[in-house]
Amino acid sequence: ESDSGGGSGSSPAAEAENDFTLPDAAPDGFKDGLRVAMVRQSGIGDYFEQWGNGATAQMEAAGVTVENYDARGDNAKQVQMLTDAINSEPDALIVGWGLADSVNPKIDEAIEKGIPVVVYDAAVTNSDALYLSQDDEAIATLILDELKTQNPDGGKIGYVNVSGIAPLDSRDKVYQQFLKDNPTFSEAAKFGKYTESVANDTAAEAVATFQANPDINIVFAAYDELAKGALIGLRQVGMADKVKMYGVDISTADIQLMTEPGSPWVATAATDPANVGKIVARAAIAAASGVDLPSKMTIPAALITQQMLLDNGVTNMDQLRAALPDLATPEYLGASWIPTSA
Amino acid sequence: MTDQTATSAAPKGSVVDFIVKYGVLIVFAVLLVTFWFTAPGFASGSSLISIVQAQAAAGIAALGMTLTAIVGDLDLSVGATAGLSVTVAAMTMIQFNLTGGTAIIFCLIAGLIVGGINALLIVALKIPPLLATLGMMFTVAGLKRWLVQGQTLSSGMTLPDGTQARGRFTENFNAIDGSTFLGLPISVWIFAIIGLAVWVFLQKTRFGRVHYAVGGNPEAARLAGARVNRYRAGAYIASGVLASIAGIILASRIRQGDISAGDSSLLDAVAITLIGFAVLGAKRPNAFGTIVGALFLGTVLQGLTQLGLKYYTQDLIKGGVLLFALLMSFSLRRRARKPAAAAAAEEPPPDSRPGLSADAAEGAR
Amino acid sequence: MTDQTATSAAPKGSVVDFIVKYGVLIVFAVLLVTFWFTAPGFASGSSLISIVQAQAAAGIAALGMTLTAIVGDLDLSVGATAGLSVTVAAMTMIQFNLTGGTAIIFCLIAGLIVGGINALLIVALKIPPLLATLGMMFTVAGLKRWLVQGQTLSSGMTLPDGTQARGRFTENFNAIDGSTFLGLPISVWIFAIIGLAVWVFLQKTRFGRVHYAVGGNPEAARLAGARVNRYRAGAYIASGVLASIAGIILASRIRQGDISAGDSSLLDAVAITLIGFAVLGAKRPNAFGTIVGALFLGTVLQGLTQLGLKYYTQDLIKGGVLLFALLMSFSLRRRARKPAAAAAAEEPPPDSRPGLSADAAEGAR
Amino acid sequence: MSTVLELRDVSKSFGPNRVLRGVSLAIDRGEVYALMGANGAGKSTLIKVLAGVHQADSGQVFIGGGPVAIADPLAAQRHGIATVHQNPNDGVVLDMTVAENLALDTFTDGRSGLVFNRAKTDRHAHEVAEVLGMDLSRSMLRRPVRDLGVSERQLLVLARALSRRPEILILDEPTSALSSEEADRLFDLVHQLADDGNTVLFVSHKLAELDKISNHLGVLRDGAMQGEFVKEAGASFDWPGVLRALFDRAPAELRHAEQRGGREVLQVSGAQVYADSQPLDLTIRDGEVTALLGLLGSGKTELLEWIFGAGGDLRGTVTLDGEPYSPTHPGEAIERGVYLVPESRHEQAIVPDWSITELMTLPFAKQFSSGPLMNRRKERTAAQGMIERIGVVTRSPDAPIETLSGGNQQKVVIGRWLLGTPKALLLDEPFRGVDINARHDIGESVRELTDRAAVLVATSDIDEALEIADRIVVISQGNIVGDFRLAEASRDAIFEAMSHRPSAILSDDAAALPTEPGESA
Ligand SMILES: Nc1ncnc2c1ncn2[C@@H]1O[C@H](COP(=O)(O)OP(=O)(O)OP(=O)(O)O)[C@@H](O)[C@H]1O
Ligand SMILES: Nc1ncnc2c1ncn2[C@@H]1O[C@H](COP(=O)(O)OP(=O)(O)OP(=O)(O)O)[C@@H](O)[C@H]1O
Ligand SMILES: [Mg+2]
Ligand SMILES: [Mg+2]
Repeated sequence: ESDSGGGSGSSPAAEAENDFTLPDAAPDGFKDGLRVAMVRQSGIGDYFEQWGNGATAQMEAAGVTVENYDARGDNAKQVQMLTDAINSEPDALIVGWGLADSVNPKIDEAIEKGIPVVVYDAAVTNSDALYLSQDDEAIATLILDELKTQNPDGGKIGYVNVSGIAPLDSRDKVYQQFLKDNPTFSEAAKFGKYTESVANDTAAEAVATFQANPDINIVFAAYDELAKGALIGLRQVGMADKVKMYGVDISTADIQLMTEPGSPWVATAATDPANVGKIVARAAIAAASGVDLPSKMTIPAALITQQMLLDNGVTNMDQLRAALPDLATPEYLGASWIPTSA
Repeated sequence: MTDQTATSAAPKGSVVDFIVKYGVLIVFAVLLVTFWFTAPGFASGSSLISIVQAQAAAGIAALGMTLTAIVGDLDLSVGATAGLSVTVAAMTMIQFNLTGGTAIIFCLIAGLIVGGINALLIVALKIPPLLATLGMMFTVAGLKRWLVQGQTLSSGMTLPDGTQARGRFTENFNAIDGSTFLGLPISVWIFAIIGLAVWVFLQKTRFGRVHYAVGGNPEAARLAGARVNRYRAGAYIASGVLASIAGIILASRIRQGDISAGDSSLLDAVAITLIGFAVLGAKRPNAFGTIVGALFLGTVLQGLTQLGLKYYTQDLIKGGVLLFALLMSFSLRRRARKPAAAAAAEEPPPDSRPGLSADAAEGAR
Repeated sequence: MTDQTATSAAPKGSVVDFIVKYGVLIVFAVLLVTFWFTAPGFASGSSLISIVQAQAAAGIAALGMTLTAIVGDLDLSVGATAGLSVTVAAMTMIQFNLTGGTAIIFCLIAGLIVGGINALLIVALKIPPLLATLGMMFTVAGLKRWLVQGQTLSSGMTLPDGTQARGRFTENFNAIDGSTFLGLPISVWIFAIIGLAVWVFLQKTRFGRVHYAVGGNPEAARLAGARVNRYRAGAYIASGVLASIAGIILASRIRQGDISAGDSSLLDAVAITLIGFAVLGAKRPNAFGTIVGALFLGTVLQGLTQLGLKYYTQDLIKGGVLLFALLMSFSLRRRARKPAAAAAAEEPPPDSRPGLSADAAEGAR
Repeated sequence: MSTVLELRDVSKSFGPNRVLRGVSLAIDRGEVYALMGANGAGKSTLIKVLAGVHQADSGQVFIGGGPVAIADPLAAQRHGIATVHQNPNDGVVLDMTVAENLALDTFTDGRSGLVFNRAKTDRHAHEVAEVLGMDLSRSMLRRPVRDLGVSERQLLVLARALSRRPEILILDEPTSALSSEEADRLFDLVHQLADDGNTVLFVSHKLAELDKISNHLGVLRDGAMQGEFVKEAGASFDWPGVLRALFDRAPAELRHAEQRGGREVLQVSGAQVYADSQPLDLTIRDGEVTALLGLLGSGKTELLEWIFGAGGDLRGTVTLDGEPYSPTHPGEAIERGVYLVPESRHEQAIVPDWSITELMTLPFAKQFSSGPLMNRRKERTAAQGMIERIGVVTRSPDAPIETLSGGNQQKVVIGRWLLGTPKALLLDEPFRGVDINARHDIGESVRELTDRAAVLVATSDIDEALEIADRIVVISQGNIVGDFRLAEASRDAIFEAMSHRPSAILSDDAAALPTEPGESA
């Protein structure tokens, strides 16, 4: 996933109630003409596009009107858009990503106005809002464990990450702990460039770094745009064959890169962004219909290996969902009265 | 001055002249009306206010850029400077746990310093303005990230030195963009006041006239007794300070550190300033045009968002509208023929600015 | 021509003149040597090659920008155009499952069209170059994302129409940045050839001579028989095509329809072109300077990365180096006498470019 | 009479170029001091030292007997010096309106108050304009100066300088762009100023007007004073003496034997210059020099630029050597052998920073290149040859054009056409700001050309016309009002024909200086 720069502030105290389910019967609040405003800080990369499409598709399938605000990584703009969204008095408000201190005042304002709020991946403080997130600690742990099992006798890691972006920072925490716990692994170099075009600009750095550290035999990239950059670098300096790369996130584009002949990208841990979008959308629909939601839920991630993709001949997300049922979770915050989208 | 010279472009009162002069404003009006009736939620005072509020930061930066564009060239460092002042505000309040007032002062000082360095590079060290401010853009952008090691400063976070950040953005600082006065957000008031000030300065004071003279022909201005360098330096310093004010507004909107803040302000400010060229057929940087440009851009964005268009469709339309406005105000001028003497003595001001190069182009076929 | 006139800035052979002329090159050399001995992995042919390879795209775009900067102004649409051509390449090969050759042709056509529209807006419709290309920048950037609904095109993905994209980037297309010829990546060869071609055109051919005349004083060029508009239009068209070539290289490097590709090329190209002003004390856009500028930036980036500096530190240093180079070549000129008329009747070329406005500044002191 | 302005041993060099070599001169109160000198003699430099534009390397300036340091233009103004520089464009801001340009000095003047709305600007503008008796319509006040002709620009600058009622007024070739009647108006004002006890330093190349305006004349040559001349009012200076001092040799014979024209080369018929003028026919032969004589605004430039394919459409037809000829672009004209030396050198002929060689070969780049590649050696030799042939004073063909003085720049601009194969050469005001000797050099090379090409010289100066032409065609208001052979051309007849049009911005009511100093401020 991404940039976004989520709130690194203290995340909600509440424990995740992932076993929560929606009522079987449609609540009275669920009627035609529901309006949901979706305000995303969003960021650079495919993840957000798929996430948004998933959410929009789910809501339209349920006959809900979506007001789409996309700040494209501009935090100030997101705050501005939240103001507009709240002014338009929707039946529910979705806040996707964002800086904690930036969005929280607006979330409180919305809740005061009686607009139920569903927050994705921004450290919300108001317990009346539902805080959904993919569990970044879990994701990092998942992929690092795989890294460890595939490289039993350790190795020199090229670490691709940038600081200042919440989800990436929390993955970084796990990674730093991993280094402490596993002395056989050492970090040879850290690089990564966050610009308008991450992949391409990171590539230039990757080349330089790999030339400076030819002994690197493992690469860990904290999100897929960074992984793409590292991949180009590996290819250019001709180290692709002697390095194993581990990433985070998945998309059709990523699948293609992983399944390319001789691709060093051997595994990635991810949630299906479209599916996550749908879950968030269902939560919003329920909230709009007056269902009382818990204040925190987390969405499980899955591990996807190159081997598994090749074995199942997976070439795109649809096939991946078929091959890896854990990715799609229609039951998660699902209910008979909420028509699901394809 | 702009409105005075505008008429010259074409025979007085001709339709062409009318369109040249009012083209942008007309498009603007048309857009407003269209959105008013088509875009859900647009037709409300609060929506119009938030247009202005959304543009306040970029607009203020653009006003500074206007001042520099008149006597020199576009100040490319405004975005970075705004971002720097967001970081400075965050460090002051979050890291050092000081008051909002102190933060504001530090931000202004930061802007003053950046502007001062720009002035030094351009006036004293004779570096071409565009180059100097580009260099400063990189430097300041780097500085702003370096100050916080690329981290997002937010209250409660663990600082590099291991301690925890105790402070947080103060209420009165957040009020800048958060609270209203007489129904208008304070940030809007700030934009309005600065806009008015710059307009009065440029259009109504003798300093403003000299400012334009310095831009139009430094040699002539100097021979007329103007302290050319002071005006040039002043413009860049003012631009730095205005950019830092834009940053203060952004900060009070974001309410925490944000390394990417301000990055998008540069292109917005450039677009706003350049659109301003076309307002009232001025064909040069001018305060009124810049203000209109800011609202124009804001309206387009707000309207299209509320029409539910994807961001990329918006970019497409934004560009189209921009080009259309330009066509209206520049392309129609050809039919307006200059008297031969003009052709014979055709020659641009020594310091001709981007927007003016059209005249030169016209001179030669 | 640039190298000829450079000497006029100062009495021949004076130290000042020497530094003015070779300042940037000296800094460049010093940096190279420093990195060679300090930066791990820098001291190798492959490392040097990859510097050039990394800069190939931005460098080619900058060469186009140089052509336009001479006769008009910086072409702000190059980044967007490069991005567009990445998208076009991806659509051709992945969505429509056509050959790499076809993709290249379509990319070039795309660049030709964008350049053509720029030329039309600027030459025929008389829109100031900076404004016109800014408008095109927004429009093309929007268009590029709109074409693919903001998604990265990659083989196997489900297209809007529900079908699956069967095609993939072809081997020969990937070879552009992927394979080498005589030990050098093909993209490097392309950069070298284009660089050489532009240099020969500007410095050695009579067309280049006229090109500079058109930039220096359009009216004088016209009265000397130059088809001014053809040269202006040609420059912007060439710039569009070169930008699309830059895009082709990016595409073959990324091997997907990365929508964000090219976005960051604009500022790089601007920086490269402007650094070029300072090379050999040309103080105007010139091919050799642009090429040096590209390698200069690439070296700084590569060296600092290999020294393990974080990217936010790099921006800081990049900016510093840029400013230093500028100081060396522009600030020392004061002691160097300017030619008579330059000081007497201060009048830079009608179409004076940003970089040249320093002269005007100097006229008035 | 007391000395007001005195220079002692003032020197100034630009790099290796010693422009002023210990110049000393003294000007008395109420005196108009005329300064003459060949192109490049250092007149403008001397003036720029007094105006605070340049600082002298050595020497002293005394004003009212006391030594003064003139650090910058402001200092000069504080000492009561007002300067009108040679290039009017140094004095105006093209993109500001006439009103604003007239009021420019008041803008920089603290006493004029902070607020400036249009009304106030106009008021100041009128006060300044009245000095020259200009009547300015609202629309004229609103026009950007960019739309004005050189002469109008010059008048604005003059008005500003005069309205200050300076104790010391310095004019650097103020009349080179003025019509005779505009010039006369200027002379009246200069005399008024002098009579009121002020001092004037007046630079010019025109003998006639110096006789009119001054009784005390100094000659500068190669940056050194070569002698001073005094005369009685009404009398005339000892010109042979002056000219000997000017160019340490006696000036070339002014008159020349009339030549009879040969083939008809260029035939213009039915060309209408202005909406309100009659279609005109004009035939130009080779073997003779034809002068097109007319005041500013008579339409000379329009006509020439149209023939050259560079101007508007005059809806007439032209034949060249009997063949139809209708260029749509100067490029076509040049290919056909029709060349134009444009009216304003700086804006229309010179490319900043270019070397003499590059500038000379520009129109014929093709003939100096093998294939697409420029042949540097070939063009350099050609330029060198031309420099010698027309006597350009320069250190090398690679010297930047701007390092030459006005006259020598003009030689380069004309000489470059001789590199081609001219059928018809059109020159628009070729002698503007060119000293007599350079004028002769140019005249000779132009006359030599007549055996190969037809030559048409547009000028607003009757003496220039008489000096260079064999045939004089008089144009006024876009109409041809006279066609004389040199032999039968009498000044009176020509003046009669040239019935001048009222200047674009001068009204007829007489000029008046403000009675109170600084009243206009
Ligand atoms: N700023 C300058 N830098 C270098 N050389 C200069 C400068 N200004 C003037 N010169 C040189 O000084 C000499 C005198 O120039 P100046 O303009 O004073 O001559 P002038 O007497 O005014 O000639 P003209 O009658 O053509 O105006 C010329 O050779 C000119 O090239
Ligand atoms: N009858 C007229 N109608 C319209 N414009 C006129 C008329 N007479 C003069 N002008 C204007 O006067 C100005 C001078 O014109 P032009 O330069 O052709 O005159 P000229 O004879 O070349 O004078 P010079 O070359 O001495 O400046 C031009 O702006 C021209 O349009
Ligand atoms: Mg002179
Ligand atoms: Mg004329």
